[in-house]
Amino acid sequence: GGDDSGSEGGSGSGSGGEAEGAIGVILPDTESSVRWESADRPALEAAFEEAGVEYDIQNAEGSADRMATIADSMITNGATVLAIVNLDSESGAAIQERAASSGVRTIDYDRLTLGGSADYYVSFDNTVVGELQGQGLQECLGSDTANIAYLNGSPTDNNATLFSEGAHSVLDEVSGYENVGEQAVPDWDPDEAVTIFDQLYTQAGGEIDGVYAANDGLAGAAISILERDGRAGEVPVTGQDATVEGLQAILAGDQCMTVYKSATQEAGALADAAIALVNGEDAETNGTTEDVEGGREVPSILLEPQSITADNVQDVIDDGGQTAEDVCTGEFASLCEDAGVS
Amino acid sequence: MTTPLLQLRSVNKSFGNAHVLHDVDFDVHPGQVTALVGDNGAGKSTLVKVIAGIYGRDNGDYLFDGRPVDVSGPRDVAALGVEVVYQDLALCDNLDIVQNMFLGRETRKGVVLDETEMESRARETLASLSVRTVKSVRQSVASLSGGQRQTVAIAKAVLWNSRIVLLDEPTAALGVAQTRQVLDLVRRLADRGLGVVLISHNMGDVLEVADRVTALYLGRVAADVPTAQVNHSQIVELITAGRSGSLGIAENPATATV
Amino acid sequence: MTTPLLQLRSVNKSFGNAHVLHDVDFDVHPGQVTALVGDNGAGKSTLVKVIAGIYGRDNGDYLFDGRPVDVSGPRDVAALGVEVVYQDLALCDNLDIVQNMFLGRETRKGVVLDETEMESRARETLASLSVRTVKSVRQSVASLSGGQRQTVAIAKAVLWNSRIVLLDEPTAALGVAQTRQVLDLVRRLADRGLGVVLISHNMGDVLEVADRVTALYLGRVAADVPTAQVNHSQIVELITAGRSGSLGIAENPATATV
Amino acid sequence: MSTTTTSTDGGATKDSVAASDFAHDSTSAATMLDSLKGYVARVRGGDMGSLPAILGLAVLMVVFGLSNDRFFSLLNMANLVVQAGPIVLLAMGLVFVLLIGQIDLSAGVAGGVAAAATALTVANQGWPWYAAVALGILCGAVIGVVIGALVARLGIPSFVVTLAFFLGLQGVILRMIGQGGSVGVNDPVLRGLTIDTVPVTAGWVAAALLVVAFAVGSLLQHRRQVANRLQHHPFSVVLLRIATVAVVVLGLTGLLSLNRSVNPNFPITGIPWVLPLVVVLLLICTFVLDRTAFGRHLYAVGGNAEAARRAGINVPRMQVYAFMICSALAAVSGIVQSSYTGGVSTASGGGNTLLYAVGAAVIGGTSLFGGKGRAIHAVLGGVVIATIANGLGLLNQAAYINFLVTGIVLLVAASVDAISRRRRSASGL
Amino acid sequence: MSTTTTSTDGGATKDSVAASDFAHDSTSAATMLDSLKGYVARVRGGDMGSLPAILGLAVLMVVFGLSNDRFFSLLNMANLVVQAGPIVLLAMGLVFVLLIGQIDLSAGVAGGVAAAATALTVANQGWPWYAAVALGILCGAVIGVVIGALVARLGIPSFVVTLAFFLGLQGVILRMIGQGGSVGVNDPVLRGLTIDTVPVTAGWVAAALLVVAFAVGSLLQHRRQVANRLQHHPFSVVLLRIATVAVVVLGLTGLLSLNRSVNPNFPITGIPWVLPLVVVLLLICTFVLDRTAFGRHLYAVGGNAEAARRAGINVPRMQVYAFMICSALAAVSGIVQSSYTGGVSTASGGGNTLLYAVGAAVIGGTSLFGGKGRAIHAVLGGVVIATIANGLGLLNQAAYINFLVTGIVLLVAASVDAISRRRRSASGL
Ligand SMILES: Nc1ncnc2c1ncn2[C@@H]1O[C@H](COP(=O)(O)OP(=O)(O)OP(=O)(O)O)[C@@H](O)[C@H]1O
Ligand SMILES: Nc1ncnc2c1ncn2[C@@H]1O[C@H](COP(=O)(O)OP(=O)(O)OP(=O)(O)O)[C@@H](O)[C@H]1O
Ligand SMILES: [Mg+2]
Ligand SMILES: [Mg+2]
Repeated sequence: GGDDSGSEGGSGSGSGGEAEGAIGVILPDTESSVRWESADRPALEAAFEEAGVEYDIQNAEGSADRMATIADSMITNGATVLAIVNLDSESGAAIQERAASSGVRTIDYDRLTLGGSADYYVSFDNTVVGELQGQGLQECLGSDTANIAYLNGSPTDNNATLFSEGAHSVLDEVSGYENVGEQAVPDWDPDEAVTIFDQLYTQAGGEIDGVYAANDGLAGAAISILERDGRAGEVPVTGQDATVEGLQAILAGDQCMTVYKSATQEAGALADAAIALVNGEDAETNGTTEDVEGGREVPSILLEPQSITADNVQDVIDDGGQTAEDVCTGEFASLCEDAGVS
Repeated sequence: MTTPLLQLRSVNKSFGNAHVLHDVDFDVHPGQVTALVGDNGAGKSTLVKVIAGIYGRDNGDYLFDGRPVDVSGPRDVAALGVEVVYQDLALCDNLDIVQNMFLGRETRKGVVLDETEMESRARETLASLSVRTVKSVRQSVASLSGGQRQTVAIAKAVLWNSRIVLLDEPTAALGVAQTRQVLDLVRRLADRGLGVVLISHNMGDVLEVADRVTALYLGRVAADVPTAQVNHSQIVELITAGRSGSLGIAENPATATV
Repeated sequence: MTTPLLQLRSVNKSFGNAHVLHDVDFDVHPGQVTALVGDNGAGKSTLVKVIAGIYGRDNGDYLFDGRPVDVSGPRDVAALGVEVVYQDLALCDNLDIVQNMFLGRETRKGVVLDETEMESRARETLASLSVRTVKSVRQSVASLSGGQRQTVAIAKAVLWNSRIVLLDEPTAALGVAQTRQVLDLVRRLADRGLGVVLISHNMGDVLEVADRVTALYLGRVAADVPTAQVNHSQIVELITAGRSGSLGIAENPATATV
Repeated sequence: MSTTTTSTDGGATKDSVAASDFAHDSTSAATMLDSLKGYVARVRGGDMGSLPAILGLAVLMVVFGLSNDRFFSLLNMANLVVQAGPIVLLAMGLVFVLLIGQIDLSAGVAGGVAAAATALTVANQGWPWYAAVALGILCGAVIGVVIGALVARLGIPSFVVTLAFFLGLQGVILRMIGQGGSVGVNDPVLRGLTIDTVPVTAGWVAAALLVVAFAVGSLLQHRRQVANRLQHHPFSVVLLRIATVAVVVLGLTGLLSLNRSVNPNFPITGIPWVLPLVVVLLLICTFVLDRTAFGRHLYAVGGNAEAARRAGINVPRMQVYAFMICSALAAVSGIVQSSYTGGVSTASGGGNTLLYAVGAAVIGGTSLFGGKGRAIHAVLGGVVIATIANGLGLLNQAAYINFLVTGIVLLVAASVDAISRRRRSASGL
Repeated sequence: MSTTTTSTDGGATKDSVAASDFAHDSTSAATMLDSLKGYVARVRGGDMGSLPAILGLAVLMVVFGLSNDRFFSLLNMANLVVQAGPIVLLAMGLVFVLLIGQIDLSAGVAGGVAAAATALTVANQGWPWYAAVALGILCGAVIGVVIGALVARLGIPSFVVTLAFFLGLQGVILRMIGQGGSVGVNDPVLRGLTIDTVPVTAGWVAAALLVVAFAVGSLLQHRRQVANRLQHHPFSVVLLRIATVAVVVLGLTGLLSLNRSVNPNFPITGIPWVLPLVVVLLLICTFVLDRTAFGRHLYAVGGNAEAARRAGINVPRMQVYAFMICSALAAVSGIVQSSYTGGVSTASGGGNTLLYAVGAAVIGGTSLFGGKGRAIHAVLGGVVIATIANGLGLLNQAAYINFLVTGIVLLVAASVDAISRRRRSASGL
């Protein structure tokens, strides 16, 4: 009942954007990984600027509530395509449901919303990330017997669970590997990780031969403890995100590997899909992903994460993930030279 | 003479190292005003708080109507019909005069507070105590003058049908007219058969309204005599030295050596 | 007669709707005890707090040694040499007696507090005020009796070389002996040339020690007379009715209609 | 020097002196102007009440309205109503605890636990929504009782007790829904709380009833006060109040009755269900705090616990009740939140949820030191906080700018009263 | 009824009455036994001081020691010392703010900002460590001054001001570290703070000096007190104190001088540098609070701000100083934390850091309502909190169990004093 569409005209005309509408992107937080603000945002902005579409990129700062608020705002603002990196599937699905009821099309970015209604899924495969980490650790360890400690990501982050599962799927297959301790680090906080690892190390009596750390921040914390006991470089540590610090630790030999997920690639893929949708076209996909909860196959654009060791640090720099200047500061300049990074 | 309404027997009370009350015996008789006198720090307020259930006693008996009772807090004592005006008043600064006066015993209609009733009764009681400068009974007590606060505390205690009223220096901050009203009130209460305990440093007031005087000296009862049998200077001597002629603590412990 | 040490001229003070002081003129003379009397809620404490810089005044002049001064807080007033004993005492319950007495003006050796000096001086001053039941000068003031707290507040104010001392009902909670000491002290201070203001509801005390009496009635000055020219009942009349014979407010505003 | 007598000017000041005689205790400011003057004087005296929050809110709205023209769109205003719901409810609960001078750091996660219990019993046990909600609220209440008992009986500072619960309950949620997991809220009634609306006619009826009830109540009260010569406001002020309430209630209803959808095929009209829920709880809380002995005793405990004890109030019991009410309202808040986000995750109620809610109560005018606070404070402060998030969400800025701006805006909203307070402190009060 | 006179038994009670005459003010408990009795009486009267924290710590240590045999290993005890460092320092700063009845929610992130400033200037600008540290501490102090000024001059509640800063400063850290996501701390001196140790001989010398200084100071003070007939402890108590300090200091030095490394090729001996840092700051803070007028005024402001104002203390200035000291110590804490973590991330100082630190101060015995607190409280409470994380870390349990156990252990540690308090409240005090 009541008044219908009559009142709508006023608020629709204000922003003077393109007739097709706009693209809204909601990034998840600033803690699980620094990439969202430091890599994805600029890459997306560049892609959208180039395509000349109106866009709006926001960060939910780790709060599902905030993400819903932002989604409402974007829909209010006239977004016609909404891409989200969900904080959990349920809240993601709720946002997509609300978007659908306003005629807004949605894309899952980086994380699949189980039970959701996204038109596309653009991502690196998180389980593959874990597998790469597992394989990397196995290579660095070399031997067939080793005590391994696990520093997982936040207990409240489903991706952390996926990473860990991927790594276990590789490392658990090696019969000589023993899991001597596994802890989740609340909020991916390196400050908490350092104490947690210190205690894992103490508990194991120092008999740890390899460390699975879910990202470079946690790896740095583990290396700090190893360094105290004169074992930095001797005990391989994994990582993820190819941060400056992570790359430097790899060059210095303290860290065994990291996983690089090119934000440029992923953001580019998202931009392509979103621009296609805004323009009322279909996006190009390279497969589907099963949504077990929603019982459907989601058209997907899947990208390959890359394992980075001292040998291919240059790849990250070539891709624009980091700059040589940032990585090769101060004492790392000579290491860069040795490794041929420029 | 009738049995005392309230009797304390050999009550002791210490705060940590400080032994404040020593084997105190204290009686409150119905229809009488008992003056409790003593030097600063003698333990008068502590005794009142022990009676009121604010402080637990270390040992000793507490008899009401001749029967031992078990009091473990102010609510038990209030239930016995004992009302107290504390020296430190104990008002809630964030509440107004009416709210303070009826605190803990609000008049209700069903579950709803009966503000009409409370406000009228508060206004009556205050008027009877010569309060003339209070702007409104809905004023917060934080904004009252020292004497006005004291009047509110007194008004709060006399609102109820009680059997004993303890007044700890009730007129200390009061003006001349208000003091007069309170002394008259004290007498009226006793004449109505209540047991009244009045603490005061003003010997004139004590001699005027009290039937008995109990003197505390360094936490001990120095004397418990009918007012008729003592004069001004004897009481002062009891207060400051613990003894006066045949009255008081036999040997003055304060001057005894260890 | 010498110029007054302190003069207030036409001072007004309101709290929100409540107009507490009306065009008050008030003088403090060196070497004299000025008694400030008035009913409960007349505005005596408010006047003291205005003088002390605790409350700002709405208008009116504040002259010290005949010169207008600009006071914006208690520190300015203390710097002029004015010490105050407040009715509400204003002690820090978490500090001990010595710490309270020297608060804001601690004795130091270099940057370090000179506890030795402070403790000895505190002990001397307290002993001179007949404090006999305090167990230790290192006791926290929270554990003191009403009278003991008041003595600490008084002791705090007389420790310093000041020119004016304002005492707001300093003896309200004191025992007989302690009251005597304070009254003597008040006289001694005036004899040393200080200006002393004494607020009290006890007319006996006022007549005994005061040189002048200033009576406040509902926030107005009803009279400012030498003690010699008034008797007990006249003062009481001034306090309760604002006028007495030829003295007082010409027409009693409280009974006038609008 | 001789006797001096001071006579004052007769006319102008006489009535105030006459009024100050207690026997003629002034029971009413005679006119609306007097009443206004009294209010201004009170404000200048530092008794600001809810004024800073209202002014802060107005400033915020103007700023956001100027920086984004969608801010005042119907859809966004409706969003704001829904978004403010959970924080308002949580803050309302906290008011009870703050009122008695305590703090409850665990209220947010207690709400998370309650929401998880509700969502899980609906999803897995197939309970009907009302039973599940009852269970959730019960969970909250029990948590509150335990906290209250620990604070009241053992005397552990509430900061420590509730910090322990803040951590422990996060463990409970993790256990309930598994690491990194989440539970969906799919029950139509529960979801509908935030995404469905009250039928437009029903909304109008309810709004009209509310206004009429308020008007009748106010007028009756005023008549009784006048009849018994009690303290009362002038009649004009009573009328003004009624008018204000009518304008706000009917205006909001009117706005929310227009179609606000951006999708022409899917009209949205009517009041979101969460609004009547908040209004009803606000009325109940206000009634309890203002009109019952229980509420009076809460204020007394917060103002002077020792005085309350001496007045025969069972202080420990009041503490237990306060924590119980707080956690129960937090449970409602958690359930509303889960309705809005469509699910409960392991992070629900954690993070800064609680700090924001306490901040809301304090901005509204509630004191952290006890004895001062009202349910409406939670509403005002909660709307301020929700407006910041809502408005910033429209501005499209980098995360660090959002953090910065949130902080600054919070400060500005809270310091609107700075000028009058500064005057007060300059005058040495 | 006739006159009754009450005479008391002469002997037993006489001396206490004599002592209660003020002229003979008792200046000393005569014997150690008296002193002990006095202490017991004080404790039973509810004045627990640091006792609950110490008992709680003992209980915790026993429980963890029993459940894991590595807990009491040399390496782990040394870990504990380092791990407790940052929280102890942060809590020590908070004590200053809590002491004046305020709270600083932003101290943790202020520490993060300071650590970021330090790390960035070392890494990018190539500043020497001392200049960078000075900059970091300056950052902290400036933040504190701004907060203090807002609280003191504008009168905004510190909860709201510091909540705003808590959010705003997170934006600042994000902006500062932005691109890299984290900054490594590679400077050998800064890193060495937590991973290097004082040479063993130097450690022994310092420990011995400390003990001697304490002994001489105590004895001199005692002599002065006796000479001036001031309040003092019995000589035996003074000796006992000196002995306790000597045992703790020398014992700890001795333990930390043994090789504790689990890596046979890399012996670790000596006191971690962070321990002397904490000890020095503890001594300075204790000195400031106990022995200077400034410290005395802080207590006064917290005990009764109005009384402090009337005594001529510049209350707003004290507030600014308190916040400044708090943030400066938070900066030191942040730098120590970054040394241990090996870097600063955008999450530094956020999350629950602050709640833990306030909890530490409160468990140690500091009051949230002002006027009561000591620097040593921060040390005791901080060690309690660090022990929980340390002990749990050895047990290697699932995340939800860690949360639960942390909450429960915190509660238990804080409620060790429950029994004596319960007695107190039963007796109606
Ligand atoms: N909580 C406490 N802790 C330690 N000592 C206390 C405590 N309360 C009171 N005292 C001491 O007990 C003694 C008696 O105090 P009380 O208040 O009963 O005195 P009083 O007779 O009422 O004195 P006044 O006339 O000054 O009011 C005093 O010496 C006081 O210092
Ligand atoms: N902060 C305030 N707000 C409102 N009214 C106040 C405030 N302070 C005092 N008053 C009012 O001002 C009047 C004078 O108070 P004041 O304390 O000066 O009285 P007084 O003369 O000292 O009385 P007493 O003898 O009882 O101490 C009283 O009516 C009181 O209610
Ligand atoms: Mg007393
Ligand atoms: Mg007064």
